[in-house]
Amino acid sequence: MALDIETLVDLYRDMWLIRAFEFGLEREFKKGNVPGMLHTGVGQEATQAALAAHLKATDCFFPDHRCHGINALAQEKHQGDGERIMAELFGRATGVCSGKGGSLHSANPRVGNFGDNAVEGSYMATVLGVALAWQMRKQPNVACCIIGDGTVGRGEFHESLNMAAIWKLPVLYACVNNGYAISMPVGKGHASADIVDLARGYGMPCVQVDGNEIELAYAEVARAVDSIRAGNGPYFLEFKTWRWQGLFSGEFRPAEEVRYWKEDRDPIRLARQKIGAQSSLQAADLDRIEAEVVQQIETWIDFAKNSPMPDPAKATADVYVGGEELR
Amino acid sequence: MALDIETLVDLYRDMWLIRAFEFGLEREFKKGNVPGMLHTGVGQEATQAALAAHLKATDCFFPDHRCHGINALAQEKHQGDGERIMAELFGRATGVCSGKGGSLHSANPRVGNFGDNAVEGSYMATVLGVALAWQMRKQPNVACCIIGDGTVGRGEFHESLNMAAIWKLPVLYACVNNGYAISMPVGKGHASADIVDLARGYGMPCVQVDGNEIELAYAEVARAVDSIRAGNGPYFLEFKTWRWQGLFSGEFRPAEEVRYWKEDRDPIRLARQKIGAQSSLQAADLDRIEAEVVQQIETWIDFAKNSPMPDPAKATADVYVGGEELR
Amino acid sequence: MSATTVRTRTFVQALNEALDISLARDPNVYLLGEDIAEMGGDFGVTRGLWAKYGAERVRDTPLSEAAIIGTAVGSAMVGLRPVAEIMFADFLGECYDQLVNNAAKMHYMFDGQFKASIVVRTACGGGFGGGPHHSQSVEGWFLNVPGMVIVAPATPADAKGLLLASIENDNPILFLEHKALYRLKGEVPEGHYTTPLRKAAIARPGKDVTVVATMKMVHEALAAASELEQEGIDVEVIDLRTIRPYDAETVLASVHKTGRAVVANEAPKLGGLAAELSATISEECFRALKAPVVRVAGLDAPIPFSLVLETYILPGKKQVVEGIRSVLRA
Amino acid sequence: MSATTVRTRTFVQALNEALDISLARDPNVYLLGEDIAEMGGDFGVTRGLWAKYGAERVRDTPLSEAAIIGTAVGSAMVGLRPVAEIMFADFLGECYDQLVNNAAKMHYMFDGQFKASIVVRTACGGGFGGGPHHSQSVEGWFLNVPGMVIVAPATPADAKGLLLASIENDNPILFLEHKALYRLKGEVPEGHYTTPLRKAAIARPGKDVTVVATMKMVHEALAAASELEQEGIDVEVIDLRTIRPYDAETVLASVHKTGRAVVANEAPKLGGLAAELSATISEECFRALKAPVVRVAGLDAPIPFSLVLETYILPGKKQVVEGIRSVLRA
Ligand SMILES: Cc1ncc(C[n+]2csc(CCOP(=O)(O)OP(=O)(O)O)c2C)c(N)n1
Ligand SMILES: Cc1ncc(C[n+]2csc(CCOP(=O)(O)OP(=O)(O)O)c2C)c(N)n1
Ligand SMILES: [Mg+2]
Ligand SMILES: [Mg+2]
Repeated sequence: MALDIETLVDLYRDMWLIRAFEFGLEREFKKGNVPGMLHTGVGQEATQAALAAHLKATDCFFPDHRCHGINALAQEKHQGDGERIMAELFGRATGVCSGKGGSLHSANPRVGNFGDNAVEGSYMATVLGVALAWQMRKQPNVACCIIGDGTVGRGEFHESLNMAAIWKLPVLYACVNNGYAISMPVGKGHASADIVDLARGYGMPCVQVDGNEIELAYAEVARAVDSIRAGNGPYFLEFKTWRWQGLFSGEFRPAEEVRYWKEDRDPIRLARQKIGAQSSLQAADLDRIEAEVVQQIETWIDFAKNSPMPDPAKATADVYVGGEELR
Repeated sequence: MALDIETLVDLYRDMWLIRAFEFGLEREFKKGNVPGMLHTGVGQEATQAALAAHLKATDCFFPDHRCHGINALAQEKHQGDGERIMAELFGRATGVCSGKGGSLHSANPRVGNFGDNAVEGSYMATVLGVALAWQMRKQPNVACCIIGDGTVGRGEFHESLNMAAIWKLPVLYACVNNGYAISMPVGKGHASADIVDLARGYGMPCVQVDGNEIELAYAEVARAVDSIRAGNGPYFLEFKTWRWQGLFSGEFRPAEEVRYWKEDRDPIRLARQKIGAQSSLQAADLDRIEAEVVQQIETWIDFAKNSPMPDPAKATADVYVGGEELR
Repeated sequence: MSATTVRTRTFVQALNEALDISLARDPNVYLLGEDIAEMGGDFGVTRGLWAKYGAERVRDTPLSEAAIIGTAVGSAMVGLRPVAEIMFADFLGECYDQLVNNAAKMHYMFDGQFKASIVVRTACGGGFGGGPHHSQSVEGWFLNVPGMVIVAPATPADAKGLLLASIENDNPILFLEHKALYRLKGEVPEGHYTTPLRKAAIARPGKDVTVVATMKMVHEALAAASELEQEGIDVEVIDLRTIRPYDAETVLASVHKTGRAVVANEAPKLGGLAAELSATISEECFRALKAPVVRVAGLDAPIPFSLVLETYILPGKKQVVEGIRSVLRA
Repeated sequence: MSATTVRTRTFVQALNEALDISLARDPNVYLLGEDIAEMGGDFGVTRGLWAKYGAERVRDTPLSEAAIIGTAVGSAMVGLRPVAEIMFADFLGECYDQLVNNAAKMHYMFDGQFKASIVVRTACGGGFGGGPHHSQSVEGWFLNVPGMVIVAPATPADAKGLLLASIENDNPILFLEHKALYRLKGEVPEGHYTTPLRKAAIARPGKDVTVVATMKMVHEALAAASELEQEGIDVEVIDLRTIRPYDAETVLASVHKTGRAVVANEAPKLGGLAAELSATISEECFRALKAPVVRVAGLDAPIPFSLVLETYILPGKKQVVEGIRSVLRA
C-alpha cells in the first residue's frame, strides 16, 4: 500500500505549498495587509493534499474556513494561477472573486472550488444539489464537502446525511476532526468524540483516517472517491488531525498536547521521514522543494500586494443576474 | 409484567376517551364547526395513553398535531376540564388558549401541556430548555417531546439529541412512527425505517416499542421515565404504530395494510381482548365504558358549541408582555 | 401575450400548467418538495406531473426544509432549474439561512461565477383559520435582503406567466401563492407565455386615488373600487406583482397623477412592504401628494386561530374603503 | 439614573457589567452560547463570568444555533432568564424559525400562559472586512415580526442600561451589538440601573433638522451634526435605542418641531428600518414636513469583503451630511 516515491514527493510539495501559503498569509495578516479574519490550515496539510490529489476539476469541493491551501492547490493545479487565491484574500481585483469574497468566500468552479460559506456548515445542504444534478445527468463526479468537527453540531448535518443516503448521492463528507471548535473540545460538544459514531446511522461507509499520515489519507480518499464514482452513494471520512492555530487570543491547549502534535505528529515531518526511509532523496533535496515553494508563495504575495483594488462602483454590480431589471 | 386489571381498564377508558374525542371532533369538522385543519390520533391511542399515564402535571410534554387526545386526557386528569381542549379546537373563548391557538397550538402548563408547534419538530429544540431548567434546579421532572417519524427529517433532531446527550438532560423523546409523513413512507424518507437507528449514535437508550400494545407501551414508558428521573439523562422511545387517517383527499395505503392495522392491530380491540382474557369483565362492561366516554365527549362538544366566541378586540392583546410599552 | 386561446382556469390549474410547460420545454427543470409527487402537493399544484415526468423530476423529499433549499441551490450551481415547494410560507424560517445567506448572496459574493437560479414556491396568507403557523404573510421577512426576488401574483393568468418567467429567470425567486387565491378562476392563455418580472400591472385605471396592492389585497382593492365607484370615486388599483425589486416607476407615475395613495398589504403594518411603499411614495411624490399615504395592513399581532380573531387582524375590503375615504378627506 | 459613581468604560465592559450584575442579582439568569465560557466570547463580552459563576450558569454550547435559541426559550417557559449569544448576527438565519415562529409568538398563541423572556445578544454591522456573512445589519429581518423586541444601543451607558432592562423584561429581545462600537469608550454609571425600553434618546438637541439613527449611525450623525454646526445648521439627533416596537412619539415630536427629517440606518435601504421610519414620519408629519424625508442607508447589495467595496456600500458621516443638506435644500 506504500505510495510510489514520485507521488509521495508531489504530495510533500503540495503540503508545503499549503503550509507556506498559510505562513505567508499569517505574516501579512499580522502586518495588517489582509483584512477581516484569518483561520489557517497549518497542521492539516495531509488531509487537504490527499483530497486535492483525488478531486478532479470536474468534481467539486466546498472548502471550509481553513482551506486556503486546498483552494490554492486546486487553482494552481488546474489553472496555474494559485496567486489569484492569495489576491482574493488581499481583497484585490485580481482575486478569484474580484475581492468580493475574501478568505471565507473564495470560489472558482473551473477548478472545482464551489466556495466556502462563512455560515459554517450551510453547504452540507448545498452539496446535495450538486450531487443530485450529477446523478441525474449520470456524470461520475464527486461532490465533496469539507466540514470541521464543530460544524457537525449544525442541524444540516442530519438533513444532509439523511438525504444523501436515501437518494444515494455521490457526496464525499470530509470531516476534519481537529479536536476543537474554536475553544470547545470535540468530546464536550458532541455525544461522541468520534464523529463517525454520529454518521453511522445513515448507513453509508464511515471511515476514520489518520489525517496526519499522508499515505493513509491518500489511500482512504482514493477508496472513497472510487466507491462514489462507482455509484455506491455517499461516503463519510473522518480525518483525525489537529490545527496549529489556537485562539485569536493565543494558545489554550495543554503544552504537552501542543508539543505532541507539532513535533511528533507534524504531517510534513512525518512525510519527510517516510521519503527519507523509502528513497535516496536527501534532506537537502527536500529542503530545496520547501525553499522553491516558499519562494513561489512570496511571488504570489507580491502579486497580491501589487494588484489593484477593485473599482468601488463594482460594489453594486451582480446583486441580481441581469441587474435590477431582472432581465 | 402483566398489568393489574384496574390499571388496564383505566387505560382502556383513556384510549376510548382519545378515540371518542377524535371521532366527535372529526364529525364536527366535517360539518364545518371546527375551523382550520385537522389531524387525528385514531390508531395511536395506546401510545398516548401510556405517556399520559406516566407523565405528571409537573412534568411536561410537547404534543404533536395528532395529540388532541393526550391533551384532553391531561386536561381531564389534572384539572377535570377536558372540555376546554374541545373548546379550543372550536376556537372558543373557553378554550385553553381562549381560541388563539386551536388544534395546532393548544397548551396548558398546569397540566404539563407545553403546547404544540405547527412548525413540525421545532420543539425538539425547545424541550432542551425545559429539561435544562429542571436539571439546574434539581427537580426530577421529565420533559417529553412527541414527534412523528416524518418530523425526524428536521435538522433539529440532530441538534436536540446531541445537546440532550452531552448535557445528560432529562428528555424523553417519544417518536410516534406511524409509517408515513403525510404520503411519504418512513423508509423512503429516512436512511432507516427504524428511527432508533438514527438516534443510537448519541449514546442514549434507544428502545422500540409496539405502540399498539398498551401493556408493552405502558411498561416501556415507565422504564424510560424512571431512568430519566433517576438522573440518567435522555431516553429515546420509538413507538411503532399506524394512523387511521390517510390523506385529506382520502386513503392512499394498500387495502391489506389498512385492514391489518384497523382490524388485527387496533390498540383498543387488542386491549379489549386482553381484559377479556385476564378478568371477569364482560363485553357489556367494556361497552358501558365506551358508551360513558362517548357520552362525556358529546357533553364536551356541546360545551364547545355553546361557548362564546372570543372578543375580537382580544386579537391584539398579549402580543407583548406588558403591552406595546414593554412594561 | 400573443393571440392564443384563452380558457378559464383556477389559480392552481394555472400554476400547474406553468410547471407542466416548464418540465416539457427544459430538461434542466425539476421539482422538489414534500408530498409533491404522487400526492400532487398539499394544494394540488403539482398534480399529475409525477405521473407524466417521473420521480426523478418530480421529487418527494423528507421533512427537511433546509436541505430542500440547499439541494435546489446546489443543483442550480451546476445549471439545473429547480422549483422547490415549501408547503407553507411559515416554514421558510427553517431555511431562512439557506435563502438569505446563500441563495441571495451567491451570485454576488462569488463574483458572478454561480447563479442561484431557483424558484421557491410557497403558500402564504391567512383567512382560513390556519392559526399562527399556517397563515403568515412573509414578504416582510425577505424585503431587506438584497439579491432575493419576491414574486406575488394576484390572478390565474399572472400566476402562470409569472411562474414561467420566474423559472426562466436566473435569480433566486421566492414565489408567493396566497392560499385564498388558489381556487380563484380567471382567463388563462393556453401554452407558453411569460409575464415580465419587476413590472406592476394596472389592475384598474382610475384618476382620484392610487391603491397599490399585492395578492389577495388586489381583489379587496378592486372590490373597494367597485363600491366607491357608485359614489363617483375613481380608484386606480396597481397590482405590484413583483415585490422585490419592485416597479417604483409605475407606482410613482400613478401617484403623481392621482395625488393620493393607499398601500394595501396583508402583513403587519410595522416594517412591512406597506412601509416601504409608503416611504418611497412619500419621498418621491412629496409635492404631488395631497394627503398622507395610508397603509392598509394587518394589525401588529401573530395570526390567531379563531376566525373572529383572525378576521379582526387581517385587512379586507372594508379597511381599503376606509383608507381611500381617509386619503380623500385629508 | 441615580447619583452613583460614573466611570469610563468600553462598550464591551459595559455589557460585561450588565451580565455580571444580572447573574449576581437573579439566580434565574444564565448565559449560553458558543465559546462564551472560559474563552469569554469572540468579543470578550462574557469574559471572567465563567470563572465567577461557573459552567452551569455560563454555558458553552455546540455549534447549534437552533438548539441554542430553543434551549433559551424552553428554559424561559419555566421561569429562567436566559441570555443567549449568537456569535454573529448573520447566523440568526439558523434560528430564524425558533425566534420568529416560537419565541415571538409563544406568549400570544398560548394566550399569555408562557413568557419567552429571553435575550439574544449578537454582534452585527459592518466596516471591518468581515465579508458577506459577518457584517450584516439584521434588524430588517425581524422588523415585520409582531412579538419580537429589537434593542440596539449606541453608547456604553445605554449598552449596560438597556441590557439590564432587557434581561429583566419578559419579552423575547434581540439585542444588537454593533461591532464597530465594542471598543467605544464612554461614561458608565456603576452598579445596577436600567435604561427604559421603547424610549428613544435625544442624543443631541437641535432645531433645524431631525436625524433619527441607530447604533453606529448615531455617531455618524453626531459627527455630521458637529461638522454642520460650523455652518450654523442645528441638527437634532435621535438615538432610537429600541427598534421594535419603537418610540414614534419622540421621533414625531422632533420632526413636528424641525419640519425636516433624515433617517440613518446601516442596513440596505429597500424594506429596512429606514423605510418604516420614513413612512411613519411622512404619514404623521404630513403638514409639518418642509421637505421629503431622506433615507441614509446601505446600498442594495450584500456586504463585499474588500474594504474599498464595503466602504462604498455602507453609509457614514458623509452620507448623513449629504442627506441633511438635501433636506435643507428642498
Ligand atoms: C453557523 C455558524 N456558527 C458559528 C460560527 C462561528 N465559528 C466560526 S469557526 C467556528 C468553529 C468551527 O469549528 P470546527 O468546525 O471544528 O472548525 P475548526 O475551526 O476547528 O477547523 C465557529 C463556531 C460560524 N461561522 N457559523
Ligand atoms: C417544518 C414543517 N414542515 C412541513 C410541515 C407540514 N406537515 C405537517 S404534518 C407533516 C407530516 C409529518 O409527518 P409525521 O411526523 O410522521 O407525523 P404524522 O402526521 O404521520 O403523525 C408535514 C410534512 C410542517 N407542519 N412543518
Ligand atoms: Mg475543529
Ligand atoms: Mg408519521
